[in-house]
Amino acid sequence: MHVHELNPKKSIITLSIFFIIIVVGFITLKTPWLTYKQVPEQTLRMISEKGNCLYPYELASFVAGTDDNIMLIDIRDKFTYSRGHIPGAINISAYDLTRKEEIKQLKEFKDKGVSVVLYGDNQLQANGPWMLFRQIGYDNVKVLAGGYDYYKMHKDNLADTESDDSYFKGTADFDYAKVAGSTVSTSTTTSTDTKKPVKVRRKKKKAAASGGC
Amino acid sequence: MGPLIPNGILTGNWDFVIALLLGIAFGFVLEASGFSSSRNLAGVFYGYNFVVLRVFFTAVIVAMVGLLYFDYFGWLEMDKIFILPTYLTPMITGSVVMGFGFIIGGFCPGTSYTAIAIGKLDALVFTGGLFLGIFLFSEAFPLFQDFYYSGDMGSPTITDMLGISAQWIAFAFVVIALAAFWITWIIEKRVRKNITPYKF
Amino acid sequence: MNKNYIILTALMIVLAGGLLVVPERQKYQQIGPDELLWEIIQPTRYVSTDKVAQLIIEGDPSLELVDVRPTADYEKFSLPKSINIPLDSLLQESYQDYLGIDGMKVLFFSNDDIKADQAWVLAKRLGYDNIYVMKGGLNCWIRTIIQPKKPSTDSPSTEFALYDFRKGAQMYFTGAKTETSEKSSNKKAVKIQRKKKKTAASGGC
Amino acid sequence: MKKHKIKNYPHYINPYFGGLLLGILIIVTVYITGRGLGASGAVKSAVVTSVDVVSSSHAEESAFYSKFISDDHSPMYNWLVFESIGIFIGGLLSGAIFGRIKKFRVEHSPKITSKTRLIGAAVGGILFGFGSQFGRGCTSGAALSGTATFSFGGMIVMFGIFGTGYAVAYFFRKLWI
Repeated sequence: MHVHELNPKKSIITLSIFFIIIVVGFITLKTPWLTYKQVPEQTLRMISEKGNCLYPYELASFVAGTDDNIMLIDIRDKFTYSRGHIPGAINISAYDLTRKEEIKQLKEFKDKGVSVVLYGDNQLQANGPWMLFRQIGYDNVKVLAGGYDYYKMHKDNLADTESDDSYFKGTADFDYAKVAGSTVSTSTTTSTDTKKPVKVRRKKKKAAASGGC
Repeated sequence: MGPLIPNGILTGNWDFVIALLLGIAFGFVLEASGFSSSRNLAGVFYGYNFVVLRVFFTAVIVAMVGLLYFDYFGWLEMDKIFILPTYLTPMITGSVVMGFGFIIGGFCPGTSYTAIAIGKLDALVFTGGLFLGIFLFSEAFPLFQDFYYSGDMGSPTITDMLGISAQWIAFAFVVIALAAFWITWIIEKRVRKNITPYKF
Repeated sequence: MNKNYIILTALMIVLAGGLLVVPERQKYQQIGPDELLWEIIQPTRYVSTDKVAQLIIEGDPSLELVDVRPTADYEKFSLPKSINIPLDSLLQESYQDYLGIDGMKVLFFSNDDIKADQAWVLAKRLGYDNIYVMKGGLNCWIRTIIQPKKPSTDSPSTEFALYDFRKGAQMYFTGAKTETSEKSSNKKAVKIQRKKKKTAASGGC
Repeated sequence: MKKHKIKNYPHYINPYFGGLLLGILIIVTVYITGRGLGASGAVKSAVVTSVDVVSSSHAEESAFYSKFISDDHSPMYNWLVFESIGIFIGGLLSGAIFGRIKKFRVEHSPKITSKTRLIGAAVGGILFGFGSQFGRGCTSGAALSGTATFSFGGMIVMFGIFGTGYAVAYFFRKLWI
């Protein structure tokens, strides 16, 4: 009869080493001090909700210094900020947004129920930082529609901009199909072009054949 | 971080050196555990030697648990590793044929290589048979080409198919395997009383 | 029986059981918030419409245009050879295959650049590389490529070179010889365009 | 444990120790290469190479061989081939350390002759080779590594092989006990 060594001493040692490696894994597991509070699906839902933007006409009372529920943060760099900014806004350059002090400050605002509004030159510039803050759980962070550029143009008549809609983003300014396919002869070809299921490269699943066993 | 080669951390020429080293380790473990003896291997089906079951299932549960921990710690990206594709009907057929091959031949490919290394002629014949079997399959391939590709289900994991999380699957495997170890220990003791010891 | 076997059994059960009790970690979290902010700050992800037009005309095989607008809009009009991944289904499993292909540059675009940028931030968080945003989106595309504006006579010659390129691109994409008809049919849109032009730094949107 | 070290009895390592090492080896393999271990693939490469050498045109026409033939390198220049050479060397090493390498011999149950055993081995080998192609791998590639990486197919192959083994064990008992 073939006999195996019966005392599993080495097994105990090996499994213990294995165990220790896993414990070490737990110890060295770094939990970043900033963590996402939203899963991507939540973020996706969030960005299509209303109330993510602060509209320029809502700024009027803030600029006048009568609105304590809003805090404006200018995320442009110091130099640009110094050349002109919305009165009352504080400057935190985008590079520094996730510094500990800034996050602490943000948390204070959040606890006090103050909305923090980020703005850059345009809405696009503040879009990324705004999404980041929403993802790490600061629901009080908003973005200024139109950005500083729009504000600068309308700073004297902010209240009147309520009826203006040019700062709304995400809308089509043209009827693309009409504009782009202006000549009748080509419009048919372009439209069929786009409708055709486009052949695209997909990630190739690893070929199983080569593997075998 | 890992897997190293698919993630491009290790590249190119090291592939085959690594393959050789991993193969050596694999062969060493197989031989040292007693897989180079067909009577040891077949013993699992007759209850006199459960070495196959023990080694096999210990390896499976350790690997499963370890891989999940590695994934958890972020050391290994589980979605980047190769998952064996599933072709349901050909795989069931193939595994039944392999089951017959195992009990008649007493080896499986990996173990037969190690058995050749220590001078077993039956292992050599078995490997010859393997060669012939694959050759016959390849020659007759057009006959069952359709069958070969039938039942294609992509590369599903057990989680995909059963809807149980990988952690629970690993846990279930561990519990079942450990229970099996204790039960087979009792069986083995009983069976061995009625069997004449064999030399090799 | 050796009592070591009991220890082994217990150890293995503890290990496997540990998997069940460890707090769940966010599987999605591929790059941390710090890193994500760093990526967000970089303006390198923005590609101008002129560059996009050039790449399309050259037939760059590594360019993958992704329209993140709703499917209905996509069916009406989109850039040639683009694929449609509506923003709200960006995370669906079936679309993941289109992102993160080795050697492919994925370019998001929408009506303007906000939605595309949002898609970019999400994709970036999931760890995809080689992803870009078309600056100005289709609005800018129409303004610069489909309806390029002739620079004033005192503009530097580079402006004229750009204009010539855009005229050529326009012909490539529409086959149009003249643009008078377009202008008249879209007066309102063109007006808005002017207003924005004032603030924009130069030729781009 | 001393009492088990009776002369002429082979000295094997504890099976759980072997299993542990094997499990860790699978983790290391997956960690490095992103895929598990394998064995039968090497024989397949050998078959393809042989056919290619004997009749190149035949190999290129075949729907099966042509999958594995490429112009820039031989089918033997394959990960699994090197791994299988490694398995052989590993077996040699272990055999040398534990003193199991002896002259060529046939191991068989006392109730059967060497010839019966060899026929059994050949038939088993053919069946195994045949089945491993349908199963997309053998015990090490599909059943062991496949199951360890949570592949559904791997689990099917594992249950298939062992289930069949137990189901038909009774009919082949003469071969083994």
